[in-house]
Amino acid sequence: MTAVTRHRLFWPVLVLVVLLLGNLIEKPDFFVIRMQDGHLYGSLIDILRFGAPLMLVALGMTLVIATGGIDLSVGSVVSIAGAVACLHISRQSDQNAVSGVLLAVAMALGVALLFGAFNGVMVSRIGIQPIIATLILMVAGRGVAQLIMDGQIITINSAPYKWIGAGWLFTLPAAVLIALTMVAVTALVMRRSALGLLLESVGGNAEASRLVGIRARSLVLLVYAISGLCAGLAGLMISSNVSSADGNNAGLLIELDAILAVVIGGTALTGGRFSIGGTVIGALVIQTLSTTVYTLGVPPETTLIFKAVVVTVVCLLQSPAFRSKVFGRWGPRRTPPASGSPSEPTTNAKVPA
Amino acid sequence: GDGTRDDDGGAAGGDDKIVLGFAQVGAESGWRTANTKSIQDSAKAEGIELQFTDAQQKQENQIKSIRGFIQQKVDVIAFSPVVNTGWDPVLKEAKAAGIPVILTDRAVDSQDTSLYVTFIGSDFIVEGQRAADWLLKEYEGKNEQVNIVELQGSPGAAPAIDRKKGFGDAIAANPNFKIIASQTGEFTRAKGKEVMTAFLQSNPDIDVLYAHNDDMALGAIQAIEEAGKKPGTDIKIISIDGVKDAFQAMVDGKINVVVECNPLLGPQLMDLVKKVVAGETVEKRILTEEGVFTQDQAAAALPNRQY
Amino acid sequence: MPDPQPILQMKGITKEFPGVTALAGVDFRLLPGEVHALMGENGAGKSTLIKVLTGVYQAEAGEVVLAGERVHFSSPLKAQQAGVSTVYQEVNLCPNLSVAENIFIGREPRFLGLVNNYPEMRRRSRELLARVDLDIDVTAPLASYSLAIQQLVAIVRAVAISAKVVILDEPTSSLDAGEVQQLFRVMRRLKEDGVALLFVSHFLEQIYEISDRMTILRNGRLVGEWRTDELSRIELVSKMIGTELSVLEQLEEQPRRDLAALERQEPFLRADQVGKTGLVAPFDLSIHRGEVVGLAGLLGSGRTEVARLIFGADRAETGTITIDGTPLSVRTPSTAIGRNIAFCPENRKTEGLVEDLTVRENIILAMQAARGWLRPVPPRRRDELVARYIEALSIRPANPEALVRNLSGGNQQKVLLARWLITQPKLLILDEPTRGIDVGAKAEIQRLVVSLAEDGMSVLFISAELEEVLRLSHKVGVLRDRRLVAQLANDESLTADRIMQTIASGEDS
Amino acid sequence: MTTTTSPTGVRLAKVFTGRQRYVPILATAGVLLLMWIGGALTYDNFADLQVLLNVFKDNAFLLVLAVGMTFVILSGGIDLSVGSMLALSTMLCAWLITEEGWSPGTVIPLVLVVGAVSGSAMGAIIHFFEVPPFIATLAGMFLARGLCYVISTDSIRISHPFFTETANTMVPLGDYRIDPSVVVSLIVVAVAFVALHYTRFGRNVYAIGGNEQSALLMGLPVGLTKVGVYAVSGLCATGAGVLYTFYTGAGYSNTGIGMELDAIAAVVIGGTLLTGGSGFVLGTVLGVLVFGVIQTIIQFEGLLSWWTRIAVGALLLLFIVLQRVIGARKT
Ligand SMILES: Nc1ncnc2c1ncn2[C@@H]1O[C@H](COP(=O)(O)OP(=O)(O)OP(=O)(O)O)[C@@H](O)[C@H]1O
Ligand SMILES: Nc1ncnc2c1ncn2[C@@H]1O[C@H](COP(=O)(O)OP(=O)(O)OP(=O)(O)O)[C@@H](O)[C@H]1O
Ligand SMILES: [Mg+2]
Ligand SMILES: [Mg+2]
Repeated sequence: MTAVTRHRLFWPVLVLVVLLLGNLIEKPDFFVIRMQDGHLYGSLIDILRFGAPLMLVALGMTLVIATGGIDLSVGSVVSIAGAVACLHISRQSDQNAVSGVLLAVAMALGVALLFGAFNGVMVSRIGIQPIIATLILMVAGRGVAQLIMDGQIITINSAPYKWIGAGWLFTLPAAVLIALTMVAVTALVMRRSALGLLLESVGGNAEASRLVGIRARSLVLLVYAISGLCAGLAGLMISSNVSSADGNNAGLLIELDAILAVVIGGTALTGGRFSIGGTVIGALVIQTLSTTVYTLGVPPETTLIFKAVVVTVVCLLQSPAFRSKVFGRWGPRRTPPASGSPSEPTTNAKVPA
Repeated sequence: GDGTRDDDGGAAGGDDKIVLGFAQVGAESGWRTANTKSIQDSAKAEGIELQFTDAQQKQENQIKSIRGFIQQKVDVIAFSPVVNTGWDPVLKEAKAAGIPVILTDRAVDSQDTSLYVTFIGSDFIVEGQRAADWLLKEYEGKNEQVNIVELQGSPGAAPAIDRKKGFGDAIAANPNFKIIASQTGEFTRAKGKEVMTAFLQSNPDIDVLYAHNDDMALGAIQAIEEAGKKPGTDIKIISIDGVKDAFQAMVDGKINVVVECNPLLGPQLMDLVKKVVAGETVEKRILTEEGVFTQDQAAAALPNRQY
Repeated sequence: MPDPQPILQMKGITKEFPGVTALAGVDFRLLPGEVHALMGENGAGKSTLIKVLTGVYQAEAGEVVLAGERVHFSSPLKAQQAGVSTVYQEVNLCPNLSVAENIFIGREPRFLGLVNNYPEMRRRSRELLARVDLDIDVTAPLASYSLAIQQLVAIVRAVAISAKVVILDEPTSSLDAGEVQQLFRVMRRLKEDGVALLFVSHFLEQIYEISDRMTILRNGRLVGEWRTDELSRIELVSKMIGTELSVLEQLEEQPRRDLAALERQEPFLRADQVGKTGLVAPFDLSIHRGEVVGLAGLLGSGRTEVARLIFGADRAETGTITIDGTPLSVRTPSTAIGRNIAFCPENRKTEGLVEDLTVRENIILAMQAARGWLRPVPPRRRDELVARYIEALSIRPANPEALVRNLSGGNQQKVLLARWLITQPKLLILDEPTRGIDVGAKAEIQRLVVSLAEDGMSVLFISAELEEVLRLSHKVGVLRDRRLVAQLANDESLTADRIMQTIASGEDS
Repeated sequence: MTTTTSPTGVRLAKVFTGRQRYVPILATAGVLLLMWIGGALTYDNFADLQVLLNVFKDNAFLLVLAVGMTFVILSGGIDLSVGSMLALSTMLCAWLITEEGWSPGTVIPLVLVVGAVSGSAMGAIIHFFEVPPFIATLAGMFLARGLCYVISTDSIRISHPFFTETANTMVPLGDYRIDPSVVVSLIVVAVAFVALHYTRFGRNVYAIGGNEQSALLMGLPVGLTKVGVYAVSGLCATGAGVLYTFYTGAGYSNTGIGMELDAIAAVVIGGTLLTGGSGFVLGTVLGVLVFGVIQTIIQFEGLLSWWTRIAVGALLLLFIVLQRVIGARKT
């Protein structure tokens, strides 16, 4: 039993389960998944489907955070990617042509990658604090998206493009499959190659990493580029899901949700250790939270309070200090493992720059 | 951005060209962009020099802009308030500087109506009422329960508050009409679709969808289709604004009725500006010309839609 | 003569960490006006005992009696207020604050609640530092000074408080002989004032010089308490280690090796006029295959800088470095590593370890970085290597999954060594590798250096302990005032005294 | 023993380290000046002192917000709740005064207390339960905004004479006039400066930001200081809210969305390191001015919609890169 509760993902998973069960009380057939037109259909599937873009963005964010950075520009990249793709498709005579759609997707992802790389250069080469470096694109990026579309919402009518966000494959939503594939590939690359270890090292102690010969700059660049790419893919999904691109609203505030997902998943914002599985759980918790709001009919005015309470509860439960201080009375007093060793300074010596 | 960088000192000066300072809310929607375009185009057409600023949906930016206009001594200031309160101090400054102010699109809530010369724009409450009127007419004589779901705009936004109120008050008298779920779709297609999907999962029996704007309705339509129902038939859809896509959806039979909210008030505004500069008295409240469009009118109106 | 009433007494202290019992029912007492040495191998529980005493950790069982009263400190602040002043094992000061502020923070002179007298603080800091013979700019941020200076500042901070009990956890590990004498002078003065001192060190000479009594811990258990003059070194070591091993004998004389034979070959590495303004004046240095070059000098003399410039940790402004006859063009750590150079930095906490990673990950890191992320070390090979070096260096706990953060100081140092040894470098730069390492392990490391050199590895060896440098090196470079003033062959004529003279005069006499 | 250091070494170190601390702030000031000169050469009226005064006036609340944020960031934390706290403050003021008929004399202190208390609550959660600041204050951000909506989604006008009159009061300054809010914000800066540099609390903030564990082991009151830092931030946020209420004479629940990012950016641009322990409150003033000047340039340029955003981003980029280039020269 203790082995289970000790697992770093135990608490987020628990909260996810509790949230889902909460829905069940309000709506007894919440867990029912039925077949409809050859697609699986049900609330759980919806959570996965609408959570897919967040999962992707949070995936990229996890890697960035692992290196001790943060990427605020993901929301803007989401909107730009959608804008680029939809603009290209809308200009085609046959919007259903697969080649045109593929080109549009490639262009959008290329642009997203470029924007990510720009962030990476700002952080790793010019040495600007990540929050500010990415704030620039966060502000300007949405302007660029609107510029691309001349401030209008572009509506397209392209079946192949629509597949990305609203299509189905093997009875499952394509978006979910794409997101899970990305997650699986990334997780595999991180753990099978040494990339994960090197990122954790850079995030854990940048100077020590330099002295063991890790070329942190290119790693950091890579990570921001991946984050851009993930955000771009999420942007395609979001715009494809509604067959239109909205420069102003697509991906608005998704950066906060993504960061939240990463932290709920147990990755510390200070960098170092990261958990991709945790991030997936975190993204699902957040999406389930929205769904719960709809299911329970929480009025829009109190939605945020509801959200605040849930977030606080998750994070408190996750905190060993909280558990030992509040529940400690009932068990033998033990030193919390994660809070351990206050003697060891967690940060490196920081010299005023 | 031209117009501001002129070299003849105080932009307005003795120059005979009228200078209009316009502080726009932002570029948050296609509707708003159409509004901006209309104002720019008609200013150019009328030979009025337009100084335009974009507040990015922030009241403080808009106040800064207005203060800047006062500083630059423009002839007339016009703006679409982000929110209806909080303008007294800066409008007093404008009044003290002798610059007339025209409100567009949204009203301000001030005891001192002398702070602005006129307000031109739609009445969001009336829009909500019109939406309800259509619904009441549609179900006239039938005595069955009508389950309505509502997609609200962003919390705190004036159109969301007023459209909800106008609609809600108008159907309140008839107990057959019941709003079974109401949630914010934040005025966007993506959220509209997401919320509608959840509504469809938890409410098997939806008769009517009332969306505070077209974008949410357009998103919701896709959710309804994915759930295997027919929008416009299985679920009747009422929407507000009247963007081109919504008219297209009406033509396709997916939206039943659109209450127009007209962003193209540029020509009317320029007219007013000229009158105000000329010293003519204008009415305190000018409504924009707006209609209610149903499916049978949609096909005819579609080619003329400009936004 | 009966012992006086102890000022501090700890009874039955038990402290558990997940998976480790760091202390099991340990008793300890400290008498007023004595210097009490706390002895034990790496990981014996010395630092943990100190942390339990001062409220950093809360013990599972046991009690603390201070001046006749039962006390329980919930934080170091409380301990400090009760008159227990501590220098913890790692330098625990704020790198961003100035030296003066580090000494005074928390007890700045105040007027009307405002901290106003900065000049006074600076003046008093300078006075206090002068007591340990340190004359530095007290307004500069602490981070701009070497670890040794930081250590001295920490000591000054601790002794500046008028305390009943002063605890010094390995304060001398980064100090050279001179500083140690300064510190001892300060300690003796405190002792005369009736202050009780608790002192931890792995240097037996220091223990015998300064301490009155000692308590020995082994594996978190109390071995016993002795008067220092009643316990011989051999007995002490065997009590610490738990067997009758004669480690001390192994520590004795290593055979001097033939320098001439080595130097007949081309040097493995040659530095020509390498230097950087403000760090070290341009120097020439050559290191041959199988040669151990020691660097000697006072604290701040520039030994670390020489090492860093060679490794590329700092970018040199002048000069060239040639390895195996080909010059190194770009000098960054990764290019140096690419040419089989390895560098164990002196400050393991900030420059060496990634504390959130496990022992295994820390050990494999350098090898992995050299291979690039696309070619991970195969798990089998990795586990085998890690296990081999945990065993070879006797890292405790011998669990590759343990977080490095939770290792004792000495074991952390061993992890750092293991990291570089598995890369099988041709030149190994060791900056204070034996800092904080117990006698047994120190002998192990010294033996390791000798055998590595015999196998053809070159070693650049920096240590504050002159004896150690002398024992291991073929050649000793002497630094003074950031200048390499002499390179002395380590033959019969070279003695610690001669090196000291060279340091003092700046030339070989 | 011989002395360990050479006199030249000492002198070198002095020049090196002494000035280095001020490099970021000097770089910021320099680039700001450049920008201002650029604006003055490009646009007429730009050089008018009133324009500069307006920058102060229009950003008084942001300045107060950013001062609170400076404390938090110096301690190594972050506070995302300030934008929402500002909105909550305006809503509480407007609601209590207009709808409940309370007097401003009770409402304003009450609102400030609310700010300090909720700040402390977040600080306590952060310190005692070791919840990351980002998350704890994000929850605070949601909660405060949610409370605004619960009070009213509609905006509430304040017609109390105290508010309308204070809003119209001007402090004469030669030929020009400045707002009382500017005076208040500058007083806040001065108090913050003294608190940071001349009180133990302030010094402890720097120490914790430098290394929290060390600060703990040095026997500094880490918990108290951390809670205090968030209390200060909460207090400043509601204080800024009160200023905002004077600025607009109303309360509105959507006020200040995203303002926390402006505040953080202003602090960081002002040379404070996000990792904590290094920075100055005067740098924050410069950071806020940078924001104000960028806004002013945009205003004078009269850009169309999305170009505004692009220009803000571009100017920010220009500024940061210049600041970095100038600042990096020393290191
Ligand atoms: N925070 C912690 N979490 C888990 N284990 C710990 C922690 N701190 C110390 N330990 C373990 O407790 C034991 C005692 O460590 P301690 O630091 O007291 O040793 P030490 O005697 O000071 O050694 P050294 O001479 O190397 O400094 C070690 O096995 C160490 O790994
Ligand atoms: N007198 C001094 N004044 C200012 N800074 C000094 C002085 N002496 C040393 N330092 C600082 O200390 C740092 C360390 O010096 P260095 O590492 O060269 O000494 P070292 O010979 O390696 O000494 P050790 O390793 O014994 O501490 C240098 O980076 C320098 O900034
Ligand atoms: Mg120890
Ligand atoms: Mg050194």
